[in-house]
Amino acid sequence: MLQAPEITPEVIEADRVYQEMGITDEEFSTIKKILGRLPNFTEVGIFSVMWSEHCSYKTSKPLLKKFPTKAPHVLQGPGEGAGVVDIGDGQAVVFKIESHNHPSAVEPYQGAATGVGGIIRDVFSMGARPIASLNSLRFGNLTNGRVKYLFDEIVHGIAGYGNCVGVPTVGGEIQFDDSYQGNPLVNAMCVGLIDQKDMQKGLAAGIGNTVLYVGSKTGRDGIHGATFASEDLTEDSESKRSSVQVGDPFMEKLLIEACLEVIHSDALVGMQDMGAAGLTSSASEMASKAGTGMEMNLDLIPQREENMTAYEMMLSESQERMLLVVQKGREKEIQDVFAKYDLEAVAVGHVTDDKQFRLLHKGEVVTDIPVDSLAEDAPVYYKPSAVPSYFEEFQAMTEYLPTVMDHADTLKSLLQQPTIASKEYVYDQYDSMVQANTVFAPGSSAAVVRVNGYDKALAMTTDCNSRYIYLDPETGGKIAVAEAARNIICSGAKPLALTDGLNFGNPDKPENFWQMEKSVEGMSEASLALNTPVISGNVSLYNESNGQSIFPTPVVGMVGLHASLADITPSFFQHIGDMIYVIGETKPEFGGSELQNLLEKRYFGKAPSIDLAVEATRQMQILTAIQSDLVASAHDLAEGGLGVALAESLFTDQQLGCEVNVTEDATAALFSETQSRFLLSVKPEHQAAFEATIADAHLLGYVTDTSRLVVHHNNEALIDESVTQLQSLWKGAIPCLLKSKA
Amino acid sequence: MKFAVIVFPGSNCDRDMYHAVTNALEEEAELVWYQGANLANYDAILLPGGFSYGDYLRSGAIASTSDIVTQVKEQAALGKPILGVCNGFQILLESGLLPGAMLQNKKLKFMCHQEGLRVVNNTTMFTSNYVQDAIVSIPIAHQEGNYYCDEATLASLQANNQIVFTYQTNPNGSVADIAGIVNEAGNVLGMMPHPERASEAILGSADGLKLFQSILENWRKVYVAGA
Amino acid sequence: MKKVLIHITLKEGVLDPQGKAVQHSLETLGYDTVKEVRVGKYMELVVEDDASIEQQVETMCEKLLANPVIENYSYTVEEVVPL
Amino acid sequence: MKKVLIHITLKEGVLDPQGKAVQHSLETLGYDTVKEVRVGKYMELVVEDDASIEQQVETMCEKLLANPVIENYSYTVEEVVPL
Ligand SMILES: Nc1ncnc2c1ncn2[C@@H]1O[C@H](COP(=O)(O)OP(=O)(O)O)[C@@H](O)[C@H]1O
Ligand SMILES: [Mg+2]
Repeated sequence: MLQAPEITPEVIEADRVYQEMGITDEEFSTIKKILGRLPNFTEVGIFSVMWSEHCSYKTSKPLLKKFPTKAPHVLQGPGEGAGVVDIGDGQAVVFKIESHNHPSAVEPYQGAATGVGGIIRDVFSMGARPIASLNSLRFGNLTNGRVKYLFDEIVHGIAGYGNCVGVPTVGGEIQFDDSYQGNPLVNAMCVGLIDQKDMQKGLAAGIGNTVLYVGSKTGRDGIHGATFASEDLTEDSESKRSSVQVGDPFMEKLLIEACLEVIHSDALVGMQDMGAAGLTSSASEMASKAGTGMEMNLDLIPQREENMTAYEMMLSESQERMLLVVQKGREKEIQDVFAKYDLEAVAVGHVTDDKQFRLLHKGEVVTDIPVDSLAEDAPVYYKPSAVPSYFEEFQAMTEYLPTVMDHADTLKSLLQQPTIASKEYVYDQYDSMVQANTVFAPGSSAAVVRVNGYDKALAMTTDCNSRYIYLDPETGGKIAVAEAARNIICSGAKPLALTDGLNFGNPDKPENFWQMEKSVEGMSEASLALNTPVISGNVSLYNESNGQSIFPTPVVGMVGLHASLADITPSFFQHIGDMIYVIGETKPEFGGSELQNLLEKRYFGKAPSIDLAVEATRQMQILTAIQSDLVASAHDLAEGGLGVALAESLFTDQQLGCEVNVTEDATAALFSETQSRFLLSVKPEHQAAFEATIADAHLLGYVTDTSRLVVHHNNEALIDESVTQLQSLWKGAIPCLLKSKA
Repeated sequence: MKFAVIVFPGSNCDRDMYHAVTNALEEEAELVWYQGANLANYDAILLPGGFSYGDYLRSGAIASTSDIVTQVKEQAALGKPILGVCNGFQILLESGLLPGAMLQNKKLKFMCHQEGLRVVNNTTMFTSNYVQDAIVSIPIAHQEGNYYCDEATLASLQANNQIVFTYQTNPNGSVADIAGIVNEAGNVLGMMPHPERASEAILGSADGLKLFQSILENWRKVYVAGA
Repeated sequence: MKKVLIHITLKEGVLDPQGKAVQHSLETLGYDTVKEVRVGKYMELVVEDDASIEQQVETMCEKLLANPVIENYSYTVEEVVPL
Repeated sequence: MKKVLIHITLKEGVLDPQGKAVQHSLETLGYDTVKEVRVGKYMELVVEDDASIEQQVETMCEKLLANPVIENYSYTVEEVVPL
């Protein structure tokens, strides 16, 4: 590893040492111009992490500008630790999603654990109490031994960290596809609750104010994590293992409580977590945002290891650290709060007026950089984009129409596809109930967490069907946002806003960049149409292994608000005799479907189409029906179509069954993945009012007491299966795959 | 009635317990930081769940060495009701207030879900509001809830009627399906399931509320004139 | 400075779910010659020199490091070799 | 039969939150002479005799028992003394 501070500025230039840190020749000359001299080793390191894709978004910035980010209810859009949305009563919800893909590929337990820890810090550093976590995971094929190991350890890591800090893990999603074989995705989302008056910003304001360092000591872990996250995963990653960070959820728990206590003191000026690029990014960003400078004495930084260099301290990504700016002279008040939790808050520097980022170490100035240059002068790249040939091929294909001989067997197979199968094996390991506000734990369309003391609740979900996005990124991008909103609506809440986790391959490949561009456009359009602005997000590029890009995976994390607890609606059938409706027309659309995966073992053709105007109208109608108390249960139709949705609506311990009739093409009726459809159940006494509220409602049948799933086609029996048996296939699929020998 | 909810570094069900007492039971409670408290000021002591000291070394081990546990022992000796839930139960075991020890769940995984419990002893001050042998639904959330004790200890637990709750379907490998036990005097209850998470119907079950109501009623019988 | 090496093992007769699981995994990997696995803890303490060091370590183990209901402990004290 | 004793420890430089918490707790209990604590694992395996036992143990450690990304391991092989 590079850690030779004795390398002189001249040698750095002559031997192009900067290239090893990911700095290009042009970027190096820009740095020289900014400084008016050659940078030293530490300074090059600082520029390299701040200008990495992970911190500067140098290739994604032009795309992120397309996202709609404003609305009257958005109190804080992208730009801070997390976005903030008004939920009435002087309260707000704070949320963000963040990826930890590369660390998780190398050390899955710690990679996933520290991913959870990092996003929780983003939320409480805004002053919000973290009230829920979600995660969005992607893996290769579960029959592969390494994939099984990654799967088990990543889940274990999320549980290990989240359970210990006491933030309930209430939801998430997992999909399995070969493209993630060597490069799993781990996106963690955290949702926090705040009184608007307590909102914090990461500002180093007030010349002369003191900079306090709190939390774990700085070690050599994670050095160059940010640049590492911006490179392809290669065989070489194994040797970068020294960058593995280890999480300490106990320390994080103490930090949460202490920081949330400290925000009530007016001695606190600003607070930010040390995430990617550690001390460097938190310190420089706090100063840059406040229009000030900062000077720190690195001799004062709490250090876990001996003889750490300035370079190592500034690039370390040791976890569970926070940086605070407090009023000069009032440090003691703040330090006392931390002391109660056995935490030391160490004064390491002060705010200056010269807008320089200046670091002293062992009596020498080791860094002196215009602070704005780190954040603002980062290069922006407009990468070339090109339509991939596969896309043109897929668009030109005739409609893919699968042939299904036995619909009951097909339903059973679909229920056992790991992407569709029950994730109970996973979420049983998460404490989904701590804090005692969880109304709907994992297993529902959206998770629901009540706002204690008020007649309202928050719905939350993560969604992204990357198969559609692979087939057609623009349409797929729209679908990802629409699907998230559907889940929120089904739970009875109004969608508020979203956070996005953009996971893509190497953007230097024009086809990959095109995928990014198009999916962002699709997502933006849908966000506008559904009035769910983008309030925060994260970008993770270079997700490839052995030259193969992952499916484009822009994960959508969405939060909605239940206007009243009475609106909370389950996704399972509730009572015998209720009427079952499907809302929306069904077309034969199988491109990217689970049925296509099952039958063809690959994806091709066109993605299902979507009309955002229809989507928006339908969602509002359904919400109105729910708010008028006309709906007993609501489920969106997603992977596996109506067949899977019917089965899932019966998977409770209530022993209910259903009897429905489908017409026209049975395969399309049961397994097509046409968008903007919902499965609702309604008490018979509400039939008239319900049908008056919702256009496009097709009565399918009834909820029965037989504990059998019965489907007639044109009034002839097509499926007649025991719900218990279907449920056990669905529940057993993932444990069974894990037990199978590689 | 005034409850103390003890907060250790790393406790994370402290506020849940507080909420169950103040909102569901509608009695007085205080969150009591483990340092600098005087437990003589409270009528009952609740040791909440969570990960005191990160569950490092062994769950509950580090917390059990703190000074406040000495106070808990003194209050227990006076006959006050002491309830330890999950990590609180582990602390009671580690401190010797209750016999036995916790091992890792037999499947070595954390588990969180509703669990059916049988009330096998409704004669305690914690369970008198339940029907004997009633099946109640109360969630578990733990990785080290596999209760262990040697045969002699088990025999004496059974002989003294100290087993209070058992699992209907043993989820973790506990000896004799044990989910909760009391001390010989009957005023210290440790249980792995979380009654505070089952104190309101909106959370999926209100079966845990009866436990808090039992404590309150039994206290009133002794301390409130005319009750 | 001394280095104290402490071994903490489950008492005989106490079921060891972790050891069982490890043995099972080894079996799955083809190592069926492994007949039993017991998993314990191993700690290294760096302690200032003191005449009563052994006795101190013993009380640390009794009070905190081991749980006498289920665990045994043993320890050795070594010189710290300066680098 | 052989008995294999395996020690698994965190690599130097890798954070050991557990060791830190234990040290802090010992300090609180008055043992302030304990300067550092590192917590690792200790396993005892009973293995059928085999000429290649050492090599087998090595691959077991690499593949399953230790996590080579953050842990080191060492082992010794002993005769099982029949009771
Ligand atoms: N894909 C995205 N869409 C919208 N906002 C984004 C996106 N990626 C990053 N952002 C926003 O840019 C800001 C900086 O992001 P990031 O560097 O990931 O935050 P942090 O430094 O807290 O880890 C955040 O406010 C984040 O919400
Ligand atoms: Mg961050």
